[in-house]
Order: sequence, then C-alpha cells, then structure tokens
Amino acid sequence: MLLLLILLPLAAAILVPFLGKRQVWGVALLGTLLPLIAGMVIWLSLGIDWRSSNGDISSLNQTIPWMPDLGVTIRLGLDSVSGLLVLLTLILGPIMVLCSKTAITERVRTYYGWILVLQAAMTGVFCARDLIFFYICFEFTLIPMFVLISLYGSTNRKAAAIKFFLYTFTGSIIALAGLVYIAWFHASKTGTWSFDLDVMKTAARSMPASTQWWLFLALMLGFAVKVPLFPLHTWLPLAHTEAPTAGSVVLAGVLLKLGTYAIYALAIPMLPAGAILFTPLLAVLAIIGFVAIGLVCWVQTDVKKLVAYSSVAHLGVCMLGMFALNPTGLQGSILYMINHGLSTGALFLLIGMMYERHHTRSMLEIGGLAKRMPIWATFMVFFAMASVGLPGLNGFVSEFMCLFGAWQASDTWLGSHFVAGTPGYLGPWYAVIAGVGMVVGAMYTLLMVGKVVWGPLKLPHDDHGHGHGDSHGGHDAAHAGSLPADLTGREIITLLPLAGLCLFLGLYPKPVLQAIDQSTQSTHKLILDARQTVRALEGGPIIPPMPASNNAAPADGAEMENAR
Amino acid sequence: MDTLINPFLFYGLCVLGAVGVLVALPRQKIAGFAIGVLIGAAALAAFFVVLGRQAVKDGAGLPNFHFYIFSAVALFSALRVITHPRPIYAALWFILTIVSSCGLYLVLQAEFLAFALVIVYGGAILITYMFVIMLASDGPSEDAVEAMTEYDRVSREPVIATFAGFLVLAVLASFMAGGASTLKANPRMAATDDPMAQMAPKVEKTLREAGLLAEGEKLVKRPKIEGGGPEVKQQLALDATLDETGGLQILSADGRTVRTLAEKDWPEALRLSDAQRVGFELIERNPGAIEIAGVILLMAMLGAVVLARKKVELDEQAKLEAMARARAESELGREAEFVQPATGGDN
Amino acid sequence: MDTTMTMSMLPTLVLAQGPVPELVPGITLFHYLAVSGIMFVLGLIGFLTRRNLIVMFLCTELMFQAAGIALIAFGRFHLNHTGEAFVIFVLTVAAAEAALALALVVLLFRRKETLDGSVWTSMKG
Amino acid sequence: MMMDQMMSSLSPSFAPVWSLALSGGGGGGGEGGSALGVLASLKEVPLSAMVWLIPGLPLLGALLAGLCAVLKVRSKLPAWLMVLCLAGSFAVTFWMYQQVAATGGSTFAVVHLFDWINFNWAPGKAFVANFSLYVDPLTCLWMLFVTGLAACIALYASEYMSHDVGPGYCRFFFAFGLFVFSMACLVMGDNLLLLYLGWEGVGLCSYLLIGYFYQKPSAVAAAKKAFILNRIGDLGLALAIMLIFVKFGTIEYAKLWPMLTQYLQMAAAGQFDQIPTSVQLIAVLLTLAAFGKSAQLPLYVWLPDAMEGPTPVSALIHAATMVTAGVYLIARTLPLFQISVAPLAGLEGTWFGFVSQISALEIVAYGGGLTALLAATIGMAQFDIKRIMAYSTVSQLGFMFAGLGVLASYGAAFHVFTHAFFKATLFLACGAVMHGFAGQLDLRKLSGVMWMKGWLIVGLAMLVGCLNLAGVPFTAGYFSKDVILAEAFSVGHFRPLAWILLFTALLTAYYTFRVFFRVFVGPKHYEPGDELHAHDDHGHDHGHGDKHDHGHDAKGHDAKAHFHPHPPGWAINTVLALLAIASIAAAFAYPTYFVKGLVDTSTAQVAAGAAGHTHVGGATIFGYDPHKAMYYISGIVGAVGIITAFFLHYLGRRTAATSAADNLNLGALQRAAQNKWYVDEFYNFTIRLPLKVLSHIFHMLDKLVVDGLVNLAGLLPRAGGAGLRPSQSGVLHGYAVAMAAGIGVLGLVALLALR
Repeated sequence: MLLLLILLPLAAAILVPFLGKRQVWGVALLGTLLPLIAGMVIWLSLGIDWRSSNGDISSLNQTIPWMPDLGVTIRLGLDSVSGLLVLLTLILGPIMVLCSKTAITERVRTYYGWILVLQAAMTGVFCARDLIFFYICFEFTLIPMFVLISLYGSTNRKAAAIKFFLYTFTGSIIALAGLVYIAWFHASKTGTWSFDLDVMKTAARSMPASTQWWLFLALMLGFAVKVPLFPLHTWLPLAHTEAPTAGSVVLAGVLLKLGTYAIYALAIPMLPAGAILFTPLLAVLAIIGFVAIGLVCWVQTDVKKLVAYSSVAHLGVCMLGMFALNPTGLQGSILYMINHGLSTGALFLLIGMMYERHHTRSMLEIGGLAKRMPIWATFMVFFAMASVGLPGLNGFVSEFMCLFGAWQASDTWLGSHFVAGTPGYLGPWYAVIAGVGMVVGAMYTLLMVGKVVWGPLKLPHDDHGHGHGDSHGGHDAAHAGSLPADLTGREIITLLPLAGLCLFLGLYPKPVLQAIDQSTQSTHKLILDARQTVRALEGGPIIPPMPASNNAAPADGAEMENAR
Repeated sequence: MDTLINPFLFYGLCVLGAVGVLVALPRQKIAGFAIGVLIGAAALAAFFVVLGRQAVKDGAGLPNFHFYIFSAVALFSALRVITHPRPIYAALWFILTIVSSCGLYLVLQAEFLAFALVIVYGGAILITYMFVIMLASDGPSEDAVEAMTEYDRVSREPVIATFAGFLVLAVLASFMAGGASTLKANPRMAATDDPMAQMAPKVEKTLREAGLLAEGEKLVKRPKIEGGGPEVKQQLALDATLDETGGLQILSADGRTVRTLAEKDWPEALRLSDAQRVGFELIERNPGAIEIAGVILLMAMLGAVVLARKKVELDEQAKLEAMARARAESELGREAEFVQPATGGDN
Repeated sequence: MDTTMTMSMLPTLVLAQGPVPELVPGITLFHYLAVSGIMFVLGLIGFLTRRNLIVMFLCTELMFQAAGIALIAFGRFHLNHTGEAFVIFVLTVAAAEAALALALVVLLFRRKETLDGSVWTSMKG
Repeated sequence: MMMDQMMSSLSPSFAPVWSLALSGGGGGGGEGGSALGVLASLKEVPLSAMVWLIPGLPLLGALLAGLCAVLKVRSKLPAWLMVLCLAGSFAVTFWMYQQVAATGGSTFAVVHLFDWINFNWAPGKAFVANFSLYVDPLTCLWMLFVTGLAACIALYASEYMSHDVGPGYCRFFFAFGLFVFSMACLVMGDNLLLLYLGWEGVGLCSYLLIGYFYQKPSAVAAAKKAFILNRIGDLGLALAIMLIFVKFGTIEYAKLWPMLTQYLQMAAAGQFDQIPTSVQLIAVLLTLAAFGKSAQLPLYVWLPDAMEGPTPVSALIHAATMVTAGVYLIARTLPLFQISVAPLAGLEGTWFGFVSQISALEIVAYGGGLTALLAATIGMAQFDIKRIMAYSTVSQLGFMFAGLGVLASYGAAFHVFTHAFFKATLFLACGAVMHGFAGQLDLRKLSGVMWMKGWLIVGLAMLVGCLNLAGVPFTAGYFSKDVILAEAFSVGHFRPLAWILLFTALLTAYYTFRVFFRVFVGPKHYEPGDELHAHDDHGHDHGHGDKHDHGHDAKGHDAKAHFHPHPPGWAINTVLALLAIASIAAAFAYPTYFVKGLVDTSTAQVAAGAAGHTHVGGATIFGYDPHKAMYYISGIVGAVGIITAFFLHYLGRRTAATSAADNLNLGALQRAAQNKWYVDEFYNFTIRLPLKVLSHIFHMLDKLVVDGLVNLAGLLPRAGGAGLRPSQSGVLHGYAVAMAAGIGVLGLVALLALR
C-alpha cells in the first residue's frame, strides 16, 4: 500500500513527457491528488489507533528484498509521526501543482516531471524503514530541487542551486558515513549485515557513550544542514529567494522537515547518549538561530528572504523543543514541523501570487496591497498571525509546547516542591530567551505585513494595472494571460485547505497530539535509560531519571522512583 | 670487509666530477670545455688510483691496466658525447664509447657480446643516427660553417641537471657499495644448470675419446627434474653431476668410489666458448624472450614505416595542390615561371 | 687506509668481496659498477642539458650502454651468462627505440624545422 | 453612614441583586474571620451550558460580518447583526449574574465545551487547558459591563462608521465581534491558557482596529506598536503560566486555588521565609503581563498612539474593556500576589539589591501610582482632546492598580466598573465632535459646541462624564476613587503613594474641565478638521482611498468657507444619553455594595493579613478615620481642580485659540509635558535603535562570516588548482629534471631509511 504512494507520482512523472503541453498540468494534478486520497484512506479507513506499541502500524509494513546478499531490502512502514509528515507531504503535493499553473509557462513538462519525482522521493523518505532506501530517497530529493531552482528560479538562480546542492550533499554524506559505521558495528558484532533501522537502533544504543558522541556529531552535521540549524543555514535564504513559488513552498513545507524528522527518527533513538551530551550546544545554537536570525529578518527588504530567514528562526524553536528531550518538547517539535509546513508554505504561496502579479519582491518597491487585493490581504494577515504564533491558530500550540518543553527540561525542577518538572539539560533561562524570540518574531512579521499589506498603495514603477507587466526578471513571469488584480478561484482553492488546517490544528490539536504521544513517550524512555550511561561517563551522581509520578499536592520531599 | 674507499673521499670525488662536467658542458659565453675535462679527468684518475691501490693492497699483484684504460677512454668519450656542441661529433664520440666499453667486456671475457655490440650498436644504430642527423639538421650553409644552431650551443639549466645527475650517482654508488655486500652470492651454477651437466652422453663420449675415462667408469647421473614421480625419472636424459668445485664426478667401475675430474684437465673439446655459453643461455633459459625480442623489432620496423609513410602522403597532397596552382596560372596565359615544388616537407 | 672517522650517517662503502671471486685480478665488481654508474649519470646529464632532440636520444643510448656494462659485470662476476643474454634484449630494445625515435625526430623536424626540444610545449596544463 | 442608610432604603425592588450584596456585604464584613476568606469555602455549583452563548454570540456576529464582506454587502446589515448579537450576549450575561447571585457568593461554576490542549507529558500526568468557562461573581461583574458597553458602542459605531459602508464596515464589525469574543474568553476562561488566548486575541483585534484606516501610515505604525508592546506583556504571562504549571502541576483555577491554601496559611501566619521565592516570582511575571496590557508605566506608550483608530474602538477597547484586562488578571490571581512578599529576594547580592525587599503588591501599587501621576501631567498639556482622554485612561488605570496594590481589590473593581461607563461617555462625546466637525480634535479650534443646535445632548453627556472623571462628590467616579484613596491612606507604609494619588486626583479634575470649558462652553467658534470633503455630501460614498492624503489645499480652502457642522444622528445621541444615565446610576452601586458583594465573594477577596498588610486601623489623616475623612478631602480636591480650570479656561478665555493658561509661562516644563516627557524618543533611542544596529550587525555577520566560511570552502580547491597549474608547463626538460631529481631524492630517502 505504501509503495503505491511512492509509485503513483513516479508513474505520472514518467507519463508527463509524452503529453501535450495542456494535459501535462492535469496529469500532474492527478499524480499528486491520487496519493493524497490514498493517504487519507490509509489514515482514516484503517481506523488506526496510533496508540499501539510506539505508534507503529505493522499492517502497513512492506519488505521487498533488493540486494539480498548485501542485506539490503526495501522496508516500508509508518509510525504515527512519519504518518503525519507523509500526510503533510501529500497535502502540499496538489497545492504545488495548483499554484504553478500560470507561474510556469515554458518547459512545462520537465517542471511537472521533476515536481512529481520530488513528491515521490519525499514520501519515500518518510515511509522508509531501511537505511539504504531512506538514504536514497533522502538524497534523491536534492536533484529535483536543484533542477527546479536552477531552471525556474529568478535572477542568480544558478549560484543558489549549486550552493544548495553541494551544501546539503556534503552534509548528508557525513551522515551516511555515521550510519554505515553503525551498520558495520552491528555486522561486526552479529556477523550479518542488516540495514533495518530498528535493528540498527538497538545496535547503536549498545555503543559506549564516547563513540555515540562521535556518531551523533556526524549524524547531526548531516541533518543539521537540512534543518537548517544556525551556523549551517546560509544556503536557505539564497535557495528560497531564487526558487520558483512551488519550489519554495515544498522546500519550506517538507524538505526542511526531512532534517528534523531524520533527527527525531534516526539520530535520537539511535544515539540517545550522544543526544544528551549535545543538548546544551544544540539548544544554544537553536536559540541563536531563533533570536539572532529573527533580528536579521527584521532588516530584510526582500519579502521572500524575510520569510526564508523566518523559517530558519521557526525551526530554531522546533529544534529547541526537540532537544528538550522530554515528551512536551518532542510533541511540540513534531507538531511544529507540521504547523510550520502549513503556515510558511502558505506565506510562500501568497508571496508567489504577489510576485506573479507585480514581479517584485522588494518591500521598498511595493506596499499597501490591501487596497488592490483584499482577499489576498486577508489570507496574508491570517497566515502571518499563524506563523507569529497567535493563540487559536496552529503556530501557538506548537511554539508554546516547545518553549514549555525547554522550560520543563531541567533538573532544578526535580526539587521537593515542584510537581511537573522533567529531568533534562535546558531550563527556564532557555525558555525566557526563546520568549524574547517570540517578540522578535512579532516584530518582523508585523513589519512585513505592515509594509506589504497595510499602508498607502505603492506599486513598482513600471507595473501598469493588472499585473501582466512585461516579463522582466525571471523568465517565468506570467505573460501568458493577465491575472486579475485579486486572487482567482484556483488560488483561493490552494489557500483554503491550508487555512482550514491551521485553524483546526490551532483549536483542536488533540487527535494529533494523542497520535504522537506514544511515540514521544517511548523516545523519552530511551533518553532516560541513556542518562545512566551518560551520568556514568561524566562520573556525576546518578540522578534518578523520573520525579515521583504521583500527582498529589506538592508534599515536601516526595520520594523519587523510576517511573518506567 | 674493510671499507673500499673512504666515504668522504668518494663523495668529494663525485662533487669534483660534477663540477668538471658542469664546466665542460657547452655554454653561451666561455667554452670552458677543456678545463672541465681536466677536472673530470683528475677526479676519475684519483678514483681509479684509489681503487688500484686497494687492489694492490689486497695482494692481487699489479693492477690490470686494461680495465683502467678502457674505462678512462669510455668515460672521456661519454663526456664528449654530451659536451660536444655538434651532434655529428657527439655521435662519433659515442661510437668510441661503444668500442671502449666493448674493451671492458673483453676484460671480463665476454667476447661474444663485445663484438656483437660493436657490430650492432656501432654499425647499425649509430649509422641510423648519423643518417638522421644528416637528414634533419640544416647542415652548415656555406657562409656560416660554424653557425651551429642555437639550441646546440647552449645547454639547458646545467647546474640543476649536473647536481641531479651526481646526486643519482652518489646514491647509486652508495647502494652498490653499501648494498652489494648484503647481496647473497648466487650459489655456484647449480650443477644441473651447467651446460656440461646437460650433455651427459656427449661428455662421456669425449672423455673416453680423450682417454680420461677408465674402462667401466661412468658419470654419476641424476634425473633432470627433481621430485618427479618414479615413472618420470626413466625416460628423461640423465644429467652428469658436477660437484661444488665445478669438476665432473666419475663413478668407478665397481660403483663404489667416486672421483672428480677437475675442470683444469678437461679436454679441449669440453671447453665451451663464451658465445656457446651465451647461446646456450639464451636458448635453454629464456627462449620466449627471444621470440618477444623478434616481435619488438618487427613492431619497431612497422612503426618506423608508418611514421615515415604518413609524410609521403602529406607530400602527395601538397604536390597536387601545387600542380593545380600551376595549371591555373598557366591557363591565365601568363608566362608561368615553373616553380619547382618545395623539396622535402612543406609545413 | 687509515680508519678514518666514518660518519654514522654516511653509508659505509664496503666492497662486495665475499664469495664472488675476482675474474680479473685487482678488478672487483665495484669497479665496473662505478664505471657504469658514471657513464649512466653522464648520459642522464646529457639528456637533461642538451636541447637537441637527437643528442638527447644519443644520451639515452649512452644510458642503455651504461646499463649494459653493469649487467654484464654482474653476470660475469656471478659466472653465469644471464647478464649477457639480458644485454642482448637491451640491445633489441635500444635498436627499436632508436628506429622509432629517429623517425619521430624526422617528423618533428619536418613540422617545426628545428630540433630544439623546448619548442614543443603545447602539452601544457 | 448617613448615605449608606439612604441609598439602601431606596430600591428594595432589585431583590436578587440586593440579596447577593447583603450577603456579600455580610460576607465581606466578616473578612477578618478565617485567614483564607473565600478560598476556603469555595464550592462548585452546576451552571447550564447556555453560558457559552456569551462568547458564542459575538463570535457569531463576527462571522456574519465576515460573511457580509465576502458577499460584498454594502448596507449597514453587519452593524445591526452585531448590535443584536451583543445585546443577546448582555442578556445572557445578566441571566448568568442572576444564577450566580442566587447561589449566594463564594461559589464557582465550570462549564466545559471541548478539550483544547491536553497532552500527557508523563505517564498519568497531563497538561490540561480546555475550552471551558469559569463563572464566579468576579466574572459576572466584568462581563456585565463588557457586554453592556460593547452593545451600546456597536450601536454608536453603526452610525459613526457610516461613511465607510461596504468592505471597510464589515471588516470593522468582524474585528469588533472577534474582540468581544476574545475579551469573553479572557474573562471567562477557566484556565490561564484560555486567558492567554483571549489576551492575545484582544491584542490582535486592537491591532486590526487601530490599523483600520490602513491607508494612513501613522495608523499602521500605531497598530504595530500596540501589538508588539502587548506581545512583550504576553511574554510575561507565558512565563508565568509555565512557572505556575511547573510549580502546581495545573493551570486551571478550580484546581489551582486548593493548592494555594497551604501558602496562604503560611502568609497569614507570617512565615514568609517558608514560601519558595519561585512561587513568589509568579506574581511579578503576572504584573509584567498586566502592565503590558493595561498600558502601565514601562509599556504605556502604545495607548495614546492607539487613538489613530476610529473613536468607537478607542471608547470600547482603549477605555473600557481591553485595558481593564490587566486589572482583571491581578484581581483573579490575587491570592498569588498576597503570598508574594519578597519575590526578587534572589537579587539580594547584586546591584539591584534594593529591589529584593519590595513585595509584588508594592510593585503594583507604586507602578500604578507613578503612571497615574505621569499620565496626568502629560494629559494636562495636550491639545488633542482624544489624546487627553487617552492619557486620562492611563492615569485612571494607574489608580486602579494602586487600588489593587493597597489590597483594595473591591475599590479597584468598583473604579473599573464606574470608569468604564464615564470614560466611554467621554470618548463617544469626543467622537461625536470629531464626526460632526470633519475630524477636528484640536481644543484650540473649537469652542461653545454645547450651545450649537443639536449638540446639547453631546454637551450634557460630556458634562456628566467630566463630573465623574473629576470626582465631584456624589458622582460614581467620586465614590470609586474615594475608596481607593481611603484604603491607600489607611495602610501605613503606602502613605507617600496616597499623597501622589491625591495630587493626581487634583490634576485629573483640572485637565478634565480644561477640555470641557475650552470646547463645550464659551463663545461659539469652529474650524473644520482635515477630513473635509466627504463629510458634507455624505450621501454618496466615493472611494475613500484618496480621501486621506492631505494634499488638496487649494480645493480644501474654499470648501472650509461654506462648511457647516452636522449634528450627530439619533443613534449617537441615544447611546450618549444611555451611557450618561448609566454613569450616574453607577453611583448607586456604592451604597448598595453591588460591586463589593461581587468582588468579595470571589477569589479576589482580600484575606486578612495577606502580604504583611496589617490592616492598620489606626492610620489617620489629620486625626480622622481615613474612610470618613476621604469623603470631604477628595471632594475639596475635586472642587479646587475645577475652579482653577474655570478661571483659567472659561473666564480667562478671550478667543477659542488662546486662554489665560497660555501666559502661565511654565516654559520648559510646559513644552516637555506637551512632548510626552520625550518617553517615546527615549524608548526609540535606548531600545529600538540599538536593536536595529544589532540586527544589521547580525545580518552582516551572517552574510560575511557564516556565509564567508562556506564560500571559502568553495574557494580553496580553486585556489589550490591555480597554484599547481604552472607545474604542468609542457617543457620536456622541466619534466626530465624533475624526474631525475625525484630519483635522486627517493634514493637518498631509501638509503637513509634502509640503513
């Protein structure tokens, strides 16, 4: 069943080159819609109670032997977290196709071909339970993205595409080295080569903490580039500003999540001791990313670059939540991945629509679009508020949980009169500084909305009337038919589902939280066990991992026992 | 083993030799050839003197002058080959080197090769060199007989070259001297390898004719191939056995006592000349190599032909064009001054 | 020979006496190797310094010759004839090389009307 | 004493209302009894789910307005729908109040709608924050005046915004409805997270409504400023919520109060050192949140700029409801404040050592007091009547916080109640003037408006408002301010604060009547404001896009000549009359203990001995009991203020533009006050500028250093390649020499190594 999800877009991709220019868009839409429907079927009809063991659904597992002698088999399977991310990918698929109908007028076949390949590769990553298949798909997402940016981007797209490709590629090579070492370690111990992720997880966990430290560094280097974590993020603004609309939607929506998912599903369960040892450093980097890059957003003049930098900042919070290493933080960061995909993806759609009409992204040249495009303005304000984390919309739930996770995760709360602390390495100060980041977030988002949406109407000098200005700048400008000033029906259809989801997840996140609850609890157990090895390594006192589980009034001196 | 030559002295000589060669090399300004030769010769002489005294000290009697003369001549002519500005003379000097090195071979009683080299090298290869030199060099035109091409007169980065060369020499020498002692001496020609041992029946017959074998005595024989199975032993010719001193082992009639016939008193017929030994060596030990050598020569011939032929073809084309041009001019009715197509290659 | 201070660093130059007998009184293997070494080095220097292509090839022939001497010296001092057999093969190679090289030289001469080696620098990086 | 009997005997008819009041009074009276006061005897009572209509109806109104926008409705339909919904909501609120009053105090009801956030962060433990309502007397009080005022102002806005009918109109009422919904969530939320949702929701709506005239860059900037400053306050609230959860394991009020009993007993017994400082810190964080939202000292700068929004918005949001959210937060979580004696003890050794002894309530009190003083001084010097009203709001809020600080939670709540009414009246009156005189707000260009035809009701409403604000005896404002002042004087160590408050009351009286005498009385004179053109022919609506740029002087000049102000319509007049009567009626709440009953039967009740407040009975002013003396002192102070204003601005006024006050050459002080003591410039210079520079530095750092390193990684191979290229020079000899030298060196190395 899962293989179907991957093969459908591939089949469409193969079919596309042989079609006439007009049918291509239709087939592409079909190629992305069918997997979405299939995905829905999987999610709903199986009535999956995601609360089984750690959220795994054995009924969906598929194993296809590929290179038996090397122990390489394609294993597909979903757990609750990857299931959600697959759904996110499937939702963004049709949206990508829908939004690039008028944006892309030349070389249409290659464009949709590569989009479908990208879609398949991304689904592949989330369904993979086998290292080799995971890595192939993980790498395979680069090629279509490279093509999309370099062929369909705007001004200096070549440099951006090359930097994007090389940067991410070198990163993932290092990660592959780490992963293969684990596979080799397993093979050397048990004699058989097996790339099954679960087998590798158990093998990796048995490693001493010092090796786990090295391996975790290798894995993090690879995945942190994709996330992007603070010092390794410089490819993102470049790639985003140069990518076509659909490209940057999927780049922000799903590609960044590959990094965070890989960390959650691979790095942390495999090397919990490594994760614990690296938590302080990574948390600090995440916070720098959140606050410092937030400030950098504040001085941008290019709207798309601003939103790109903002997604670096947002993912800083996501990583902060994840490296709180307690259930709250983990659930917050997973929910954040989904929310960020929806709200920032929508923001990029909106900017794309504005670019299609006015061919400029610089906030200095354009402003006060509320007058000309009221519907666009309403959506813009709605999604800006979602991304700034207004309660009632999805941004808030995940951002608050991440900050709260970071706040909760510190041993100081294990004192006698605290009830709801979890052992960890972050603490209140992390949350406070991250809170300042929330204020900075409001500053740059409102700056953008203030300049682009509100204020007196200001159009680029040569833009006369309804947005079909002559095609200067990127050759993908829509000089085909003139787009009406405000949003067309098609564009509203692309935005409505995202808006609906944002509101739904903001008001009723319960089903999603319960789905991922089991998976985060099991990860948290891994972390607690690993604390012993790490403590032993540092020679520190063995702090009992879990505070008293009783929820009674804060009796002083509540005794601690391992609540596992 | 005492040191043959004091290392400092040896390296000093090397440097001296290098300086000599350096000065001797053709140079833009002062042609210090003579001085260079002198220095080089002095270094060589000192070297040979030391070697000579060494030999005398070992009580080997008067040092064998032949070697020293031949090597001095060879080295001097080699020096001249590389220092002489005109290629023709360089080739001629090279012939002298060949002849003198054949002299060295004679000292070592390798006469077959000495003459082979003179004939093949001196005769054939150097003649082709001469031929090419004549063909390829512009040849001194009347006015500037002495006008040697610039690239002959000036040598190139002599200092570095000489330094590199003599560094290699010093290293080689050290290897030879230092390392040679660790060479395991090749054990005397294994009895079975000696050509004499392999012609057992012929040897027995000549010894009997020479009356050295008493009645009933036989050569001690041994199967040619060690370790072969019993059935292999019978049908193979049996080898005569040589003891470690090189003498033949003869079995007495009663088969009990074995006496050895020293090499000295072998009959004349048994003595193999050097050419025979070399021939034997070639045929018996590495026949395949000879075949391959033949093939190499064939390939060389082919290569030369191909290279040469292409030239002709080029000329063909050039000739055609020339004729076409000529005809065009003649049709124009102008009195065509018939231009002899450029002899030899065009460019 | 006074036992001069032998630098520990410098290799001691000990003649290979040992079991190899002297064919010719007073002349040891080292003599021959020294001569061939010097001739080889002269050939090398010639090759490096001279710019005339033909003379360069001549110097290679010189180096072949030097190698031949060494081969024969070793062969004879070991009282077997492998050295000489090998020289013959060296000879064939030298002949082949000479033939081809000279054909090439002629061609090159035809092309650039000069025998200077340094003219040909098109094969640069 | 005499007044109490008189009032209580007047209206026995409101049986249910009085029953609560009496019992409340009784309950209140017995505050000295158990240390926990209400908290100990809280019991849950069932309440029907009908209560959900209160937030539900405004949301419905908002969605309908949104629908009208989508359907491009060009009539006043959204306004009527909104008024209907809000009236309905007010009715349900009143019904709810009946239910709560019937239960006789110190009860609460939790009405659950659906699970919003509840994830279990540990086996068996969950972070629960559901969409459910917490109804107790404090909630009723707040919701009564919120929904009531909202309904009136919606009616007022229907006419006031008439020139914007169409998409603008719908957008206004969508935000208006969303605002009342958020306010309802804030006040009625059963957990702090829902309060946070309401908190940010009202922030968003004030952003949308301040920025309503989005064509004006100043409005957009003001909106952005308001949202960001609110966001800073929200940060405090978020941290407080996290601290509370980590400490108590829950953020739902129902579960929170029992957990506090232990600490309240400690506080009552005076063992303050046993209460962990982390618990005491919560109060400080909540104060930061309250000051952010209710525009107190550090974060008040956004409120005066918020006047960019349309007047109904200023009236509802920036006078009556939103700004009181801060007061509600502190009132709701008063127990947390009562146990916080030395929250900043942690700073003992550092340079901030002096802070370590201040209790949370003192922070609140002195914060409020100083804000009141500062705002009053600025208010005196402004010329724009809406700005003056804005500063007076900030000042009155300062009073309320001071009231809370001195543990007169009843006084503060009562002042909130009365202030909501009379400040709304004042704002709406100013709005009517602005509406009628084409946006004219400068008090130097208007005079004698009250005597113009059709403007009498507006004038009278203004008079009632001013009387209340100035604290003229027997007005509602007078009673509420009096309670706070009395309490301030009666608590020993708040004496300096009391004197500040008294002086501020004087200034308040002065600037209130300065406005009244300059604008509403005196010789008739008017000059039209700048929003000229569309007004006089308000029949048809032509694109208001270009209306706002002020470039058309030439055309404007002749239009000014034949401009005649148009008096407000029936809607504005009815609303003004209604509110004026309400302001007067509010006075009756004092003797009937209506508000006191509500407040003292909720958790906002002041437990005896809280936070070291030994109720010093003995403190007196000039030997008299403060409560009784206050009646006279505040009356005198009010009168003095009015008389000075009368002399300076009524008798001393020659023309509309000049008055006797001008020749009071206070010089620098005058100019500084006019420029708002340069607080905005100070903030800009100390916070915004360095932040801008910092972000530019980060940007450069990010581009050069981090990106530089990456590009460097790209550069190295190319440079290396270029470096090695010359080695392949193509010269044969070069190669040969290299080879020879190579052999030599290798040999040497082998030689040395092998030996």
